[in-house]
Amino acid sequence: MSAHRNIGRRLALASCAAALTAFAGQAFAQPRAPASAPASPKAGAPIDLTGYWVAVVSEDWRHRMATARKGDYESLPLNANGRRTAGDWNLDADNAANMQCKAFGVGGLIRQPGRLHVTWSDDDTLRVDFDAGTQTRLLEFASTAQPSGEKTWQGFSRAQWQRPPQAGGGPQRAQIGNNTGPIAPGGGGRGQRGGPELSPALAEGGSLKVVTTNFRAGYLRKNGVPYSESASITEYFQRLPDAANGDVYLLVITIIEDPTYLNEPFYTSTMFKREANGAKWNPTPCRTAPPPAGTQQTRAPEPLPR
Amino acid sequence: MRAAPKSAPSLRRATAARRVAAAALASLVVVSGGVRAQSGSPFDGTSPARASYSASDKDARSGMDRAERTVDGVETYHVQGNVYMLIGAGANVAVQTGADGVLVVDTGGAAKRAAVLAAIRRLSSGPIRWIVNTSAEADHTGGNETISQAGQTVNGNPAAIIAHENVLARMTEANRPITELPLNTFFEPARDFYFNGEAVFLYHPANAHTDGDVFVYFRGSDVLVSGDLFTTTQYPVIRADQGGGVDGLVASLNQMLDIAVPKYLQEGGTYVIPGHGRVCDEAELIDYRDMVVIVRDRIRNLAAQGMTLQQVLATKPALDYDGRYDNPRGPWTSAMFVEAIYRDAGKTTSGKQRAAVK
Amino acid sequence: MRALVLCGALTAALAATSAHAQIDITGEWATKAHEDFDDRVPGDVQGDFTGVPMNDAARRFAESWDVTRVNLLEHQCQPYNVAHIFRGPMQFRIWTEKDPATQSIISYREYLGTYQQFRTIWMDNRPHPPDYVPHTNMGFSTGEWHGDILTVTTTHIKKEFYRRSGIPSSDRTTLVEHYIRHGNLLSHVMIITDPVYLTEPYLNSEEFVQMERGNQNWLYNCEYVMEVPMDKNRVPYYLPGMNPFIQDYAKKFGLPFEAVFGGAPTTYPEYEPKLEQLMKGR
Amino acid sequence: MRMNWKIVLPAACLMLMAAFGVRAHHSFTATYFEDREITIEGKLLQFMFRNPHSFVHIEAPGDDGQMHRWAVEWGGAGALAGQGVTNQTLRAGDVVKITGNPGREAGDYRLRMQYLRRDSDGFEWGKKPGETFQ
Repeated sequence: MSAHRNIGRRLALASCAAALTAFAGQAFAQPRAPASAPASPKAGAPIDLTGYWVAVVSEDWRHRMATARKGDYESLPLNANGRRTAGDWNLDADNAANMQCKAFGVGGLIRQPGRLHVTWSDDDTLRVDFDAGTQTRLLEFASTAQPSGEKTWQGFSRAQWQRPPQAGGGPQRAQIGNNTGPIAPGGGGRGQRGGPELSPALAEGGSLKVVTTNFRAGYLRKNGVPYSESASITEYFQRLPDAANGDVYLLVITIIEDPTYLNEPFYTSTMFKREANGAKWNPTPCRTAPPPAGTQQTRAPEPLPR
Repeated sequence: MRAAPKSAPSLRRATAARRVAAAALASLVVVSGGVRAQSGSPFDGTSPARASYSASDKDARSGMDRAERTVDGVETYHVQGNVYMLIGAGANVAVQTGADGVLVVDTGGAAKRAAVLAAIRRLSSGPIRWIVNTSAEADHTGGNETISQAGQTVNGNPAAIIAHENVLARMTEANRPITELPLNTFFEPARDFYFNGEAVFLYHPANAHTDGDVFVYFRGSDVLVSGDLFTTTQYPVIRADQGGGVDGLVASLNQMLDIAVPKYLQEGGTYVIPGHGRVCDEAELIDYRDMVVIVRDRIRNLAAQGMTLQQVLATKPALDYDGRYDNPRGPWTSAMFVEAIYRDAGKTTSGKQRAAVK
Repeated sequence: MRALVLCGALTAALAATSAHAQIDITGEWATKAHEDFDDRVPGDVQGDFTGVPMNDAARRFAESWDVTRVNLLEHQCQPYNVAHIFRGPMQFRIWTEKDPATQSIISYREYLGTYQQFRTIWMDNRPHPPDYVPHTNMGFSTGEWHGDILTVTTTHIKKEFYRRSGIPSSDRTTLVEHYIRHGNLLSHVMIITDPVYLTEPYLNSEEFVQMERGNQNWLYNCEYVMEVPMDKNRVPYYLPGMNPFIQDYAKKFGLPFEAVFGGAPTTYPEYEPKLEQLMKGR
Repeated sequence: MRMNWKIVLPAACLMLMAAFGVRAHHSFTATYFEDREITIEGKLLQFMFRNPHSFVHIEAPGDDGQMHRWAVEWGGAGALAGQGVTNQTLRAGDVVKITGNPGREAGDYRLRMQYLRRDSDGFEWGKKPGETFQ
């Protein structure tokens, strides 16, 4: 046993050393990589997502700001089962069954009008609070974090930073624009393979990829359009380059694949604008306003494939 | 006159569209073949004029960069074919150059006359033969004397100044010196002549901005010079005291629309040098026409209900265009435009509304 | 064992920092209209103004808008401008123009199948033209990379519409685009400022998927014809307050017209409870 | 990210049809009364097979009993071509019966094509699946 333990320790230390060496190599071999290697996802975050963000509902307004009528499936690539299930939506029944948060689960929450409050709960966990429905999502960077046995509205989210190649040793030549400085003479003037020096802007930023599992079935939209527990939900959080007027925007790209109810991947991208503080932070319980009376006839699916 | 019949423009458009569609394939092959991007390709959404705006800012036609094309604040810009626009001299100045010499449409304000002449000279050392005045406005005719005296007709006189006869009458009333006066006048609806290898048409729309307006069409270069019948900087100036009227103005815009033909999908083709502002094509001309018609009809409708001018102004009848064309500090404001149309409407409405105008 | 766990965590942390994203946006892309489909593809009844930060001038224009104006000879082939065209169903191709001496990118080029439009996005730091040059449907564009995001600024855009329901755009519009690629998905963000018709930036984002088989039927010839017999110079419009169709969208979907026509305030979460109050009893 | 190309590719192709068949500068729904239909019968004067939309002009009586030139708006050339319609499908002089949605603009003699039949050879459009683009 002790021999085994020794072997285990030796293996662990060796692999650790290897990992550290690889990490050091990556961090220092490239002149444009960050000067100091990120010690943790928090310290090495390529973009700052923390702060208060408000949703700007300029798209899908009638489905997001209002509650659309039952049967209004505009834009959704629903299959027959999805349409049938959405057609059975009954808001009163949901409320009676204490299922008010079904429209505030991970598959639909990002589309709710509301604000995000993003903070680091520890070095490996980015916390996203939503005032709409008073929901919290924990985005876990550490592979040691594992989902609990119980499925929740927000599920378990695995996070990973994605960095531009320049930040991690990508091409050092000028093929990607943003050229500054004089043309290198003879194609090798800077010890490169020709081309002007690259702009530091190429090493800016990055994005946060989040894959969520272990969630309860919920609604893509307030009016009972379903997603199932077996759906695959992938998100990319992008902080956009600051606007000329000082506005800072966050784009959240959401890809939901759910063969149970959808016949193709469902794509949305949701815009948020940064706010200076939480003055307008307004937590509200899970609640869906009643739709207008009647049922909406959605036009035939048209070009979207059946 | 040789103006095309009403149906011609749509026929020309159809032909142009077919030409464009046929050429599109070839264009695609070339452009997608990795050939270095050049603006001015038939379908790249840019005009030949825009093609001249390169990184070095060199004008493809004159070879001059922006600094070389600027004299005392007056900038030269190659529009198309033989025609250039001079910007910064008050009203826009159009210059046509070629083997026969130089033709100038409007001469800008007096303050910039020397700069205008210098800018023309940078474009051509040929004799300045003709000057056309699109109206009697001082910012269109202030350089008449300087440019005319610097030029020479074939018989040795200073360059001839052409205008509608009402322009001569107004400039005479204003005691402008004879060396500034357009002594080559005409009274008919249109006149044409051939200069620098292309037909040049002078059209006189009746009672528009004034009663002496002329717009010029260079048929070979395919450039219209509208004078103050069309600008991109303000509402049209309607001078009732000089015989102007909104219906005549609309008619003049429709006449220009009949002549203008887009190259492809309302882009390029015939270019228009406005009295003030940037170079345009038919798309902007029709938006401007639509605006004048819509605002005119709103005001007439309100006047017909017996509203006073103040009541009409209170409804902001041009609200949807004020953000674009109103210049609250003048010289021509939205309120002046509305009043001009209102009083124009008064001419044709009942005595009751005429009383309300007073 | 603790050492193994520690090592696993450290390795995971490194992995988390080492992923590289795509930056090559060239190729052929097709719209996925999973947002605002009815407005973006077939078009719905008149009067969808939702989500647009329109000002009073834009409202007046929309009140006067008669959709049959597009039948006029000079309007019927007017393309969408660059601040609008990405909203429609579209395939478009992106490719690069490179300097043979340095292999650096001089420009990105786009061919947009809808209305057969070409764009050049200059990457060589050239200035935008002076005001007096002609404006075009695609405008004048310059771009720069910020990491994996291509940011494009476009000026000199011809006036057109933000919506076919009659929300006008002006020739003073500035469009800032962000191109973001993840795998076979291209997200395209548009931030539109227009001092003439908008009270604040109008935000749009669209998704495109990479086409495996491209270059299908990408030509668009539009011929000017007298589509509907009418006076050639007639300008269809409605006098203020006389547009019989402006509330059709609000009526069809049971929405209060003042909310549909409300502009920027209706795009923020604070408006949700107000809207619920307005909708009570409808 | 996993992508189901079996679905995405047809989607792209169908979107392409939409681009040329549906997206015009105006919305059909906003231009015509989609909840109303009328039928006219008369001699075909002109068939404009084109973009953004094709048009068929028919000489047929109106409500007033007088003959009028009716403009019937059809699909764009790209969309119709995908349904087997060519610029030779209809010819001037053909007698056709057309059912369509009337325009919202009072005084316009215009329809949006829903169904067309030519008795001389029984040609029909608008009933079979795939022959409508919306």
